[in-house]
Amino acid sequence: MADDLTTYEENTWCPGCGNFGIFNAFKNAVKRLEMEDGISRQNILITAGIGCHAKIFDYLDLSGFYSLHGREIATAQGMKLANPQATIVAFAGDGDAFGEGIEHLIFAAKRNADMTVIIHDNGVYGLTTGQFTPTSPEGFKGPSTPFGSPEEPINPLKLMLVTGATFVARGFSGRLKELTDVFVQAMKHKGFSFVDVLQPCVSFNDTYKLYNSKVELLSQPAANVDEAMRLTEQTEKLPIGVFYQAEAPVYHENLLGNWNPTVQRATRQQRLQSIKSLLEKA
Amino acid sequence: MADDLTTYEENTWCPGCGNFGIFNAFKNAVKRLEMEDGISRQNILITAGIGCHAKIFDYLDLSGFYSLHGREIATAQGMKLANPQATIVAFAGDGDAFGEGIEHLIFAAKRNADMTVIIHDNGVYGLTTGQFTPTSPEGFKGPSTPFGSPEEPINPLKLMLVTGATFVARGFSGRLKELTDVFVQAMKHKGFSFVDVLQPCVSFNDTYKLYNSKVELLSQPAANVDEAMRLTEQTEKLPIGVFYQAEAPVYHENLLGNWNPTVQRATRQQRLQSIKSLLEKA
Amino acid sequence: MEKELFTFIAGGTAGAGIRKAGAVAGYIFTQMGRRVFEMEDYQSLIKGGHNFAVVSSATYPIQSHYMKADLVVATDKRSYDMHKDHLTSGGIMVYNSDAMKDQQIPNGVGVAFTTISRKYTNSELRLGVGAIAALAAAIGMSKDELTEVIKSQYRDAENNVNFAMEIYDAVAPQLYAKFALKKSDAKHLPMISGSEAISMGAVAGGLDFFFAYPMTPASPLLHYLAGHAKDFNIGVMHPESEIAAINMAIGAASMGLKTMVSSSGGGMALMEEAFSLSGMAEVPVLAILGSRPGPSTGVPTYTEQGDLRFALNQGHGEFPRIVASPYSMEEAFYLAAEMLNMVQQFQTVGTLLTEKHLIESRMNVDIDVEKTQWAQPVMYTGGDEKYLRYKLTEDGISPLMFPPSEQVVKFTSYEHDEYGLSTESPEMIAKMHEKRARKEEALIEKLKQMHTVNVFGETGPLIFTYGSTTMSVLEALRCGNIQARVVQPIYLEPFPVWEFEQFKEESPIVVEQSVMGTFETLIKDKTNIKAKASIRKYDGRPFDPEELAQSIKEVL
Amino acid sequence: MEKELFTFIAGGTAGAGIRKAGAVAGYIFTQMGRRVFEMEDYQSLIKGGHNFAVVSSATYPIQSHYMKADLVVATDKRSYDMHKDHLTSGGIMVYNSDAMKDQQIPNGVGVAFTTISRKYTNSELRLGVGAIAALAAAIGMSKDELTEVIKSQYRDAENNVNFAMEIYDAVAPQLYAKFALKKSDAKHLPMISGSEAISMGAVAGGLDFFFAYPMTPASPLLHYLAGHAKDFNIGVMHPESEIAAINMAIGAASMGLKTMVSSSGGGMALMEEAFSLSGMAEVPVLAILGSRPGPSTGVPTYTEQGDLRFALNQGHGEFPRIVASPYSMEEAFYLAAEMLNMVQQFQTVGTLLTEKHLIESRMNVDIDVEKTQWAQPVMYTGGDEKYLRYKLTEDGISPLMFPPSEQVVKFTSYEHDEYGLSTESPEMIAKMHEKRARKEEALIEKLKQMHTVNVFGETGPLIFTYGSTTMSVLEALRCGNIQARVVQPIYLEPFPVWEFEQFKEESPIVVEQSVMGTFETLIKDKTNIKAKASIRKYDGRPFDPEELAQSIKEVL
Ligand SMILES: Cc1ncc(C[n+]2csc(CCOP(=O)(O)OP(=O)(O)O)c2C)c(N)n1
Ligand SMILES: Cc1ncc(C[n+]2csc(CCOP(=O)(O)OP(=O)(O)O)c2C)c(N)n1
Ligand code: SF4
Ligand code: SF4
Ligand SMILES: [Mg+2]
Ligand SMILES: [Mg+2]
Repeated sequence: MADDLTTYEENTWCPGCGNFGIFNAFKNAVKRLEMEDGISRQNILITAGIGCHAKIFDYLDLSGFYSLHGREIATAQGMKLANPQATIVAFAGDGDAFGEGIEHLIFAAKRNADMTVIIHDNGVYGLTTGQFTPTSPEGFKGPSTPFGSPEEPINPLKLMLVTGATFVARGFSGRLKELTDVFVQAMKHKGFSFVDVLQPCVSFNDTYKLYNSKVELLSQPAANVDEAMRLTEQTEKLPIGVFYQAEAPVYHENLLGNWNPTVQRATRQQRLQSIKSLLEKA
Repeated sequence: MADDLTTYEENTWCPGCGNFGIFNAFKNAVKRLEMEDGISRQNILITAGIGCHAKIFDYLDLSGFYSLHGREIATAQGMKLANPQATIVAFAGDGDAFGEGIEHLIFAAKRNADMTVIIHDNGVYGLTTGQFTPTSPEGFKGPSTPFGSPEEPINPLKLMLVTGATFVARGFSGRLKELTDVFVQAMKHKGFSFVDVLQPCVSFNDTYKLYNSKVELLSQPAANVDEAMRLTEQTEKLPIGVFYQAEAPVYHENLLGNWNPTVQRATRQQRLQSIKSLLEKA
Repeated sequence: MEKELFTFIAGGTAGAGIRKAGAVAGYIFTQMGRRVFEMEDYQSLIKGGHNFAVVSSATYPIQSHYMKADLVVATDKRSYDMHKDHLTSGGIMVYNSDAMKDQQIPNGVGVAFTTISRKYTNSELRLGVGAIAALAAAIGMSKDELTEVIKSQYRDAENNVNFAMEIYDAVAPQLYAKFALKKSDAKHLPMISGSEAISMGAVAGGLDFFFAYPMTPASPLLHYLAGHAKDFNIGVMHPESEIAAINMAIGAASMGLKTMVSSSGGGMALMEEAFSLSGMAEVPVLAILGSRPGPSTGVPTYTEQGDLRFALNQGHGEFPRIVASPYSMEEAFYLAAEMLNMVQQFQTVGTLLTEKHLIESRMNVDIDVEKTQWAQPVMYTGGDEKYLRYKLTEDGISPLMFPPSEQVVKFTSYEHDEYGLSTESPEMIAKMHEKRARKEEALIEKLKQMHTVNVFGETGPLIFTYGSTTMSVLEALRCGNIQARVVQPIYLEPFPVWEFEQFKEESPIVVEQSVMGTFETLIKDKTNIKAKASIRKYDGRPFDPEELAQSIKEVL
Repeated sequence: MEKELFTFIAGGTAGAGIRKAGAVAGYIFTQMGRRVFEMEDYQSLIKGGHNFAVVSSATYPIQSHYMKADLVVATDKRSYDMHKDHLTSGGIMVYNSDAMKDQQIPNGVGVAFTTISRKYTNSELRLGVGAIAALAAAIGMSKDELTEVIKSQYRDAENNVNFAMEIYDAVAPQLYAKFALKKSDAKHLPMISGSEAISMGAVAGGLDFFFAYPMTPASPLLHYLAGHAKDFNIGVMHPESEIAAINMAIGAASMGLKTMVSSSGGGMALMEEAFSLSGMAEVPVLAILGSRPGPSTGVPTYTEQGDLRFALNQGHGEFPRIVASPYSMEEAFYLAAEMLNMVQQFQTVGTLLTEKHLIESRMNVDIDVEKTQWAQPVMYTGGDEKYLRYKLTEDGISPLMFPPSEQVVKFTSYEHDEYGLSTESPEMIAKMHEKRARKEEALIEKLKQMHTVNVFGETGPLIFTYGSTTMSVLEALRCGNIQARVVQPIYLEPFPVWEFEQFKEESPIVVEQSVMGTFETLIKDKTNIKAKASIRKYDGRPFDPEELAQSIKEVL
């Protein structure tokens, strides 16, 4: 694993953790984007919440911001607005993005913020030792719900489809090639890309068997949102791949037009001039 | 308007504001629940966010908690858990419940918390002088978006349908009788009831004409979620009434069974006894 | 005799154009070479209720409105009731005779505001214009002069001019030229609000992007900057919540933008987790805290200084924080730029603490834009084998580099090594703690070189105050003819103790808008100087200079 | 000679059962009539890395672990490297010979932990049992005694017993009865963690419902209370966020439940807006703040006292706040109940500030449950024509009534009149401010009657400290044979200045786990007592008593 996209930080994921698959697929995706699409790694900026998933920030030798639990998608939007030329990826946990910080996820989708969110969806708060999350099944026993979770899980893909995400996909950490493909497409997509990665947590929610037996690659995205919604309801088989993709105006262009705040900053003299003329009128 | 459900607080809604319709319909609903269903007004507890909508808290002579901007649905859930016998109603603004505090709305729906949320959906932050909200149309001009809102609005009913609300309805503040009916049904429903009330804001978003011409009463709720979803997509006509209703286990029973924390509190001696026996084992 | 000090109050319902009338009155006085202070009192409602604007002016640099008015124009009954005791001796009350039939008003001039306005569309909205017409008559302006003012200050000029002329004619017989105001040849200074001052100052200092969620009384910053985003070439975003705003601001700052947020207490409270993030990640951000009476939702549209403790201690954990509070619109302008530079220099969070009274009041300012600071962080200029975001340096400040960049730049909320990777090593944890503590020392050294405390006056008893209450105190001293020294710390955290050495044998009077005396406690805690008397106001209203002068005299 | 003080360290990867081994070792020592202090050092990861448990015991009431061990069992190479310098003279290192082939270990006893464990399923998980077996042999327990312990303390007893016997046999030749420990006939005291102490104390005091979102090191409270919700007949909820938790807790409290929340700095920061709400609405709520090294995400699984300023000043606006910090597990138990009562009495927010070191360490406690306070707010007993939630009373405390009720009860975040309806009236705003300020005065009067400061020792130099650092100091004094007086304020806000009068001519040594010396600053600010020396540790690790004794001697 010691390649030039990997830092010197000791990797402390549990042996067998699904996060390794996400890590490897993501590195592959970065290399493919460099080779095939001329997107340099300097231009790929990452952010992460707090949790097992978020350790990927320390392992990837890419620039960015190790944010707060639940806030990585807000951080990411700030980064994007600062310099729309950058490709921004937020790594998020299911606790992180569907619990603590779900408002940022919903609003990033609603705005069609041009960024990619990768959910390490292990159905559990891994790093805080196994409590239930918004995607844990009802009845899930964790240390905060020893008698079983009293809540139904959410369907993240559906949530994203109704709130306006323009790229909605599911991956499985155990299917490296397919996951790499999805990451590449997500990062190339202009608009809000959402990838829900099924990620077994060997310590608290080992879903390898389940997913290995159920996961099935979609042949193509759904033709429209309704069809995509129906795909998300399947439980016999679990489709992976791109469920839905659409083109739509992106937020930073709606807000800023073509102006790039980093590159096209006003000089001090321009600022003083405009203030002077406003003061003259006041 | 000076009746026994109205306090002595001076009413400061703008003349013609849609909030009056909600206020009157709600008072009617309370009276009907008292007469027809034996639900006493002492048992109806209210809470509200912060905004024009929330002033209803000061005007209604009912017990409860004037909460924080965006937190009324969390407050409400705490109240319900404290004493499941109470009927809890949260009055919320669209800025309030779809913006600042959307996570609480989503989780209350997901949990099927047994309470009613009434959204005073005026498509604007009224009390802070007219900024765009999550339901304002793209292009909406307010003081924070003088060049037009750069975001698509959300569809609140859809959001509720995918997150698990078991009673989803829309009302119009200009249709008193229908609104009263919806409120009565919502408060009688066991589970999470969501009522999105179209509410013209005469000062910042006067939608009277629009709604008066488009609003149409649904003859009956949709047979299932899919059908209800389609109803929410209509724009030629704006259906009002109950879109969807279903029975499902409610949160406080999932969590607490039949135990009522207020009524069935453990005595001091029982507590000390259980601690003693735990200490003996430690 | 020509009047030096003149106060005009316009009162009416929200929606009657009263706030606008206050601004136009200010314009009129400014045109006469006078200096103006205008305070707006409005309620948390959109239409109805009772609004009023108090506009005091003089030929000297006046620093407060006065609650005793020479001329009150009460466009409704409520305004009359509210202000009938607010007349100076010789003061005149212009009242709406439609609303107060059959009442005998001493010193009153009745006008049928309602009847006359009804002749026009949007009649309600015009009452403020009527107030201006009455003012014009009272100070002896000609109808032509009034027409000019209305044309330059209002839309729908034709109807407004006609309406104004009717009012003018109605009041003139009793009111014309009752007051002769002293004029001056001083240059006409621009009249701006505190929110405009802070906004412009921040832009002058280098602000690139502003993120804010509306909350009274901080919203005017959002509205002003959003309205002028294109003039200034900055970005302005109103996101889903305060938490989003501050995290976006910090995200954007990590890319090299100079960012700012603003809110009032409740919204700022939601930002605390991210303030601590700014401290750890060493990403600069400036927050403007506009206070209103608290705790909690409190009284949204009024003023208070109850957030001091809160402002000084935001965010968990230990890291350098910078808090400063301006006393006037001019100081607010320069301080906003300076604070933007400070947070950039020390790569941490800074809070500019101010009050509704400063943010929403308006006064003339004499500003030299060239004198503003320009925010310039210490940038990495190469030399290391590998760029180290958190390089351990002598003063704790690690040079910045912003992505996208050739080298990797890692910002983080975790404790970290120099490169920015998480660490649990006891040695590294201690080193990074010390690094941030060294920044605090460097910050104090820097503040020692700066102007951190204002001292007004050279002799007389000592008064400590801060924020916009300083203006009230200064005006009180003037109108009460009191000689005193007024000490106002601009910087409150780190607290400039060194500047207080000179006062350590004295017992000051402490004036603040607080019930528990938080500022007095701060002074005592930090300097061990004990107040001999406390003057506190906590009813949501700013001090009136005459009343304050009285209170000061009582404790002298 | 029988040993008085004995320290055992078990080290290995996370997931090897090391934390459990610490607890079982504690059980063994307790059964010998000894008193135990156990500290767990673990990283922010789930498997792998390096965990260790330090278990010190003695026949006196020991108050800290010691970092120099008599017996180290290093189940992997990393543990060996970490602890090889942590042996007392005469100390023995039991190491995993599979992991350290061909190495010469002085004072070492090699065991093929890995090879032997491989014979069993879940071999990794058993290493902790192996550490216990080695301990048993070293202190001369028989195989039968060991078997009994394992049967009573572990599941899967059969395999664990077999495994333990193999290890016992392997080490016995070199290790058997190397240490003879002093025993006592003292009654066997229960051994509990700080989180258990706080949880039980709160339940004893009347806790009805607990709302919390997990965050290290506060999560153990959530886990313990959720696990025992049915035993205690309380409600426990883990909602979507800390903001939800606190607002639900306040909502439930407005219905009359005694509620509590807990978090660490970052999560607590998110609750600030609601703390201020508690202050305004006068709805009681107790918050447990478990500190870890900050700022921001910091170092999640380690300890620090960097949140003091933050804890003392939470929430915007002015209202009474109560903050207290216990020094030991026993005090934590009683204080949790007392604080629950305090917040109920004064209808405001209280914070019990503590550290990872207290929350997650374990020690024996001698608790009399009958001595706990029972939370009892002042209830409305009738007499008014209409119930007034915010009745203006002499001490500012308005009797409570909870809905559903015959009369209307209105709680609110806005400034309000006595009934609870919003007000903008200057008179009412001032009155309500004064009412809340009077509660602060009443609170101070109450604290003056209470035991708010611990003073340990009667002569010798003066040491100020607080929180669990007090235990480190007390143990340091004992092991260093130092006579000193140790002063520990239990209540930190309002600060019990009156108790410090007696020390005002002295210059204490201040000991704390902080880089900037926040506690020292607090002491100076509040009492004007200046430290003559500061001992600070801020590497995430608690003090070692021997090192601390050394540091104290150096500055005496
Ligand atoms: C504000 C805040 N609350 C709580 C925490 C504690 N915390 C750290 S990680 C985590 C859960 C992470 O779960 P998830 O996002 O699913 O990530 P995973 O560990 O499963 O990858 C929590 C609650 C925190 N760091 N910050
Ligand atoms: C934490 C916080 N942020 C901001 C505010 C300011 N604020 C008060 S009301 C309001 C908007 C209300 O809009 P909405 O919920 O739609 O209610 P409406 O006034 O339209 O009825 C805002 C932003 C606040 N009170 N608290
Ligand atoms: S706890 Fe689960 S998610 Fe975390 S590293 Fe281990 S296997 Fe992976
Ligand atoms: S501003 Fe709009 S919502 Fe508010 S009271 Fe007026 S009309 Fe109603
Ligand atoms: Mg997870
Ligand atoms: Mg609204």
